[in-house]
Amino acid sequence: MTPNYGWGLPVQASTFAPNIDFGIWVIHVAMFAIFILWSIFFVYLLIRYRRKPGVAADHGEGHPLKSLIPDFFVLAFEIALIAFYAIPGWSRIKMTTPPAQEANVVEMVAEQFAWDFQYPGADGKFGRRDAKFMDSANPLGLDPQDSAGRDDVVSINELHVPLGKPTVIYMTSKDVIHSFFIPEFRVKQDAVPGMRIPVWFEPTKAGTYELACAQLCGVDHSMMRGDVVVQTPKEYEAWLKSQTPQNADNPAAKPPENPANEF
Amino acid sequence: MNARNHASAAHVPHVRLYLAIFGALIFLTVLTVLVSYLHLPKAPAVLIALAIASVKASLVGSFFMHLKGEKALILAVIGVTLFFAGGLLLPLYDIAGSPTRVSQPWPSEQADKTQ
Amino acid sequence: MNSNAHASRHEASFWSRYVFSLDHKVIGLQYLFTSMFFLLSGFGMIMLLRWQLAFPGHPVPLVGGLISRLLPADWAPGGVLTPQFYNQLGAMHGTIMVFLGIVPLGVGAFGNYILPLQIGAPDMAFPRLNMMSYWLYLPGGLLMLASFLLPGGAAQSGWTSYVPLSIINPGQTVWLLAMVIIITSSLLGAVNFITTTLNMRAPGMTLGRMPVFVWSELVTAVLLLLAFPPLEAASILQLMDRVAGTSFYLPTGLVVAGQALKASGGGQPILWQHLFWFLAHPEVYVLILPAMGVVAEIIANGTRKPLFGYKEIVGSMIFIGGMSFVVWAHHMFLSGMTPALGNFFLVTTMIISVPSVAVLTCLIWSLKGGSIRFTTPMLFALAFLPLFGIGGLTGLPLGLTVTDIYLHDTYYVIGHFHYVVVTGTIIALMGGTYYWFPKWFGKRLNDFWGKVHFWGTVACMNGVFFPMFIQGLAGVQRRLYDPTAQLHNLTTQPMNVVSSFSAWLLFLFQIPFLVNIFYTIFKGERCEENPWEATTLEWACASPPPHGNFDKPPRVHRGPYEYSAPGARKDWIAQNAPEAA
Amino acid sequence: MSAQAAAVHGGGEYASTGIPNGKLGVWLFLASEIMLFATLFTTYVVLRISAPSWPRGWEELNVPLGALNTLVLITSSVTMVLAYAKAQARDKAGFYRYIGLTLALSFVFLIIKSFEYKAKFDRGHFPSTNIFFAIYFTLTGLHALHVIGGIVFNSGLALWGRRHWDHPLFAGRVECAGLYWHFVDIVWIFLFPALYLL
Repeated sequence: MTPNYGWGLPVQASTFAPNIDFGIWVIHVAMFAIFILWSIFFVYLLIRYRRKPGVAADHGEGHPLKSLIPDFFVLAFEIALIAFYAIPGWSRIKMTTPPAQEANVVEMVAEQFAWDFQYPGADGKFGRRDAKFMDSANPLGLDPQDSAGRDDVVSINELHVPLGKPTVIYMTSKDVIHSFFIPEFRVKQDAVPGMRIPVWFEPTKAGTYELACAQLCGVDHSMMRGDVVVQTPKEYEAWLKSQTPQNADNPAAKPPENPANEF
Repeated sequence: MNARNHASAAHVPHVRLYLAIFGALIFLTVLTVLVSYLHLPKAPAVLIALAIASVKASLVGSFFMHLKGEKALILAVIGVTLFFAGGLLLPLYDIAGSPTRVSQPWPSEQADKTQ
Repeated sequence: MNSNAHASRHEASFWSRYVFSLDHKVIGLQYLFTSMFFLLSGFGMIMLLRWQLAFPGHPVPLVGGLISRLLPADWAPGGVLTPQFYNQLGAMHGTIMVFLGIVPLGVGAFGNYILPLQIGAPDMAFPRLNMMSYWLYLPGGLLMLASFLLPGGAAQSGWTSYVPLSIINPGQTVWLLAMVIIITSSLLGAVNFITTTLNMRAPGMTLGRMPVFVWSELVTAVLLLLAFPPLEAASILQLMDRVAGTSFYLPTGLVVAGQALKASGGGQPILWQHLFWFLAHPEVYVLILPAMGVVAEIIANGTRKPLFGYKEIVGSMIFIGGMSFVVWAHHMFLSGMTPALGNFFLVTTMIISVPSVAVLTCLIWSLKGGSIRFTTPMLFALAFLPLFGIGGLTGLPLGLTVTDIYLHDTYYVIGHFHYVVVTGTIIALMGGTYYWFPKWFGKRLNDFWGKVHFWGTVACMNGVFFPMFIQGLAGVQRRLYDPTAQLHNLTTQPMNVVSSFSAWLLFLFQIPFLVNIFYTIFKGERCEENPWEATTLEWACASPPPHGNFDKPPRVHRGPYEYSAPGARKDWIAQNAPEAA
Repeated sequence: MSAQAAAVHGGGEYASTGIPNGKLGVWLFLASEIMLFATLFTTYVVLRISAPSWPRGWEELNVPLGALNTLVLITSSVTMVLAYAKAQARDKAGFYRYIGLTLALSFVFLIIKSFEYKAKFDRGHFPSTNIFFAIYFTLTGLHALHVIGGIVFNSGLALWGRRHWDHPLFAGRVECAGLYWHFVDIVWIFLFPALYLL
């Protein structure tokens, strides 16, 4: 059992994890408070107004609006939550994506029961992908002729991410809807076929975290997991270099005889 | 309403009204088809076609379905339904024009296809 | 009187009296027993599924051998559930419980039987339509159950059947056909309910004097009427995708299991989610509104006191009905929908949470100044208040966009909606069964076994669903065949064992309830016609009422809950009791 | 049933809205039909806007045939309302003339529709060809099903009317049949320009 997961929320390992946890914590405190207060009042009413011989119930002409005051407090709490927490948080996390220059951009294709990642490699450009090149050796369908793609690194079920800068992943899916979910980063976003949806996070702690699928995607939905390895920039560069396919080290020098790239 | 002679007296103007509406509907149908032969660009074509169709629909509704002078409850039922049918258009905003999401499966294709 | 002549013609044959009956009471009972059967079958499925969750990969004890022989070889070899059978159980559990269990119970059984009586009507406005809606519901339900026998098995992409998974997976075509039939049945029922409530109220029964249960059924019928057709259209489109090769929901360039899917492409998967949730959110209010109506009736009777804030409760129900059409996309915050729409649906979701809280507040305030009798139905109604409170409160973090990022599609969601539906609607409808049993069969259910059933059910329900919140906070996703396959689920795996044992215990606690029902029907001794001394009209006629209900339409003189009127001889005055001299 | 008959006539002793049950029931059913077709139109609009390219209506479909069909349906709407007028005026011969015309025109509509479908099938255009034809066949197919439903309801009513001409509810039922038929006509009034002319 890795130390990341206790009984409550998992360890916080991304920049907006504390922000989300704060919201969950505040709401749960409010929920317990509301529930406890109402329960005490509820039990008091049951005991105080239980059936006593000879005591009739009163016809009760109370004016209801006065007694809805607790509801207005709950409403005020909700409005405050929306205005000061939800809308700013949502716009920061989901509605804005860090610009590509200062972020580590990765392409991801989810498929039935695996996550395929494509890193731009040294030239910083992604190789073209097309459905007709897809086969078991080339799950992403990288186009062998495209020079930009020759140095691209491909990793299956393993996402390497450098520390210190946000990572933006453009997600799509080959077949059905999957959901990109990393509990420790508090990140979740559906990868929908036919759409290219960005999701971003900025890790704060090096280590290995779990990537899971949160949307029913078929028979092996629960087996579809991966590892997110957060490394220092140096280690990340070293890993990238070790993964770069051999024929790409001098792309201009000689055109490859057999286009199939092995990795 | 059911006595025979009384009915025929009240009956004739109805028929004339219905035939007048019939003429208007034919005219509007011919009109909308002619407009389509102009091969207008999409935006004006949609507006005109929608306007003509709405006029035809309101003619059929108010005279043939006797909605003119109908009880308030029936009009309320229709109003509430159209309001909620309008709610169905919300997905339109989502799917048709959303900035953060590009509906191209592959990055490279995105370049050549103007979205 | 003409209704007697009508009644005698009716006694003619067994078929027209019991099977193809036009009497809303017989149809109500048909709905009652059929929906009870479906609820038990859906519950039985979850008994199997919970074993796989608690002890993944181990063969199911007791029934394991039976299953592996009964079912096709590849579903449960040696009693161990396979993923596709697990997905079938999960998808069918959701579908059966929502569309075949609770809606027919709350609307079909209780609504059909009690509503005409409570407004003093002789029968439904369209008896033949009423019969037709039952006889569409039964085949639709049996078709849904029969889909297990298909070669590919039943539907296995969740009760929400998200595309493109539901178009690739087997078993969905029959699910869609059964859904279209069930939806048509509910539509006919809704037309019947609204027309009866508006056009056939007893003289003097103005809208302001209708019991809260009638209001809840009216709002539910409007929701059924207007929200179901979009799902019918969406199901027809999905049926075309599966059968006719169209691709409304299939985008271009799908590659499934290595081969490019031959579909013309151009579809939108998110479109299905919008259309499905456009129905499914009003649907969940269809699940809870009748329960609120039943609880309001029982509390008014049990506290011997008019309801607190009748106008507020009814107003809140109407407001919930109206708002429920514009909140659906809080299920889709993370589904690839434009994040900007997330803010809109966040605000509408928070607005709709207010009337639900208002109804609960008014029901709790109704206890103040009452003389509370802790009868069995009253126990269920009282338990509904805090438990539905938990269900409502846990909706807050899910409705809020930011916290939903983490909690979406986890066990927290499953805990939330089960607290609303199971410890909310089912507990309320169980209380309604105890409350109206004397009206249906003229005999009261055994009180001791009622209390045993109550305490056992409430305890076990909490045992099953509270651990789900703990799992949800740890990030355990829903619909996992084998939770232990992922590291972040291991810490809270014992919670699955707790839930599973509570679920099996809950199943055992339903046995006294069922025995109590069938024993009392056949062997129970008759009780007086108005055992709870209730004021509403359904108690103003015989139990069980004859065909045509009232000899002549009862004349209503006062509001539905005239209890403990100052200066009155008895502590209750029936709605149709003549004006005091 | 007689107790309901009293209720049907808007009240009797019952506190009701004054609208006969049948009419209120049909309008509620039409409300659900409005939601059904509104969903189909929304699907059409959403798919068309988000599609990279979409053929203009006249490039693929036969506009004159569609226009003819529209005129046929409008005429059947007129004959239906005249049939209702005749039913109210207790003129049995007149009623059967117009209800017969309405049924005939409905068949003409279906025949023209089948020609259109056959022409498309011959040219190899099926619902699975592309998203445009998927929408075309689904929307017009569902509308045709509703036309068939109307034919069944109207002919059943006509047969029932032969023996129950004096039944108090007969005129009300003709009105309800008329309301449904006019609704089917209104759906086509929107469907024709949406598919053929845009």
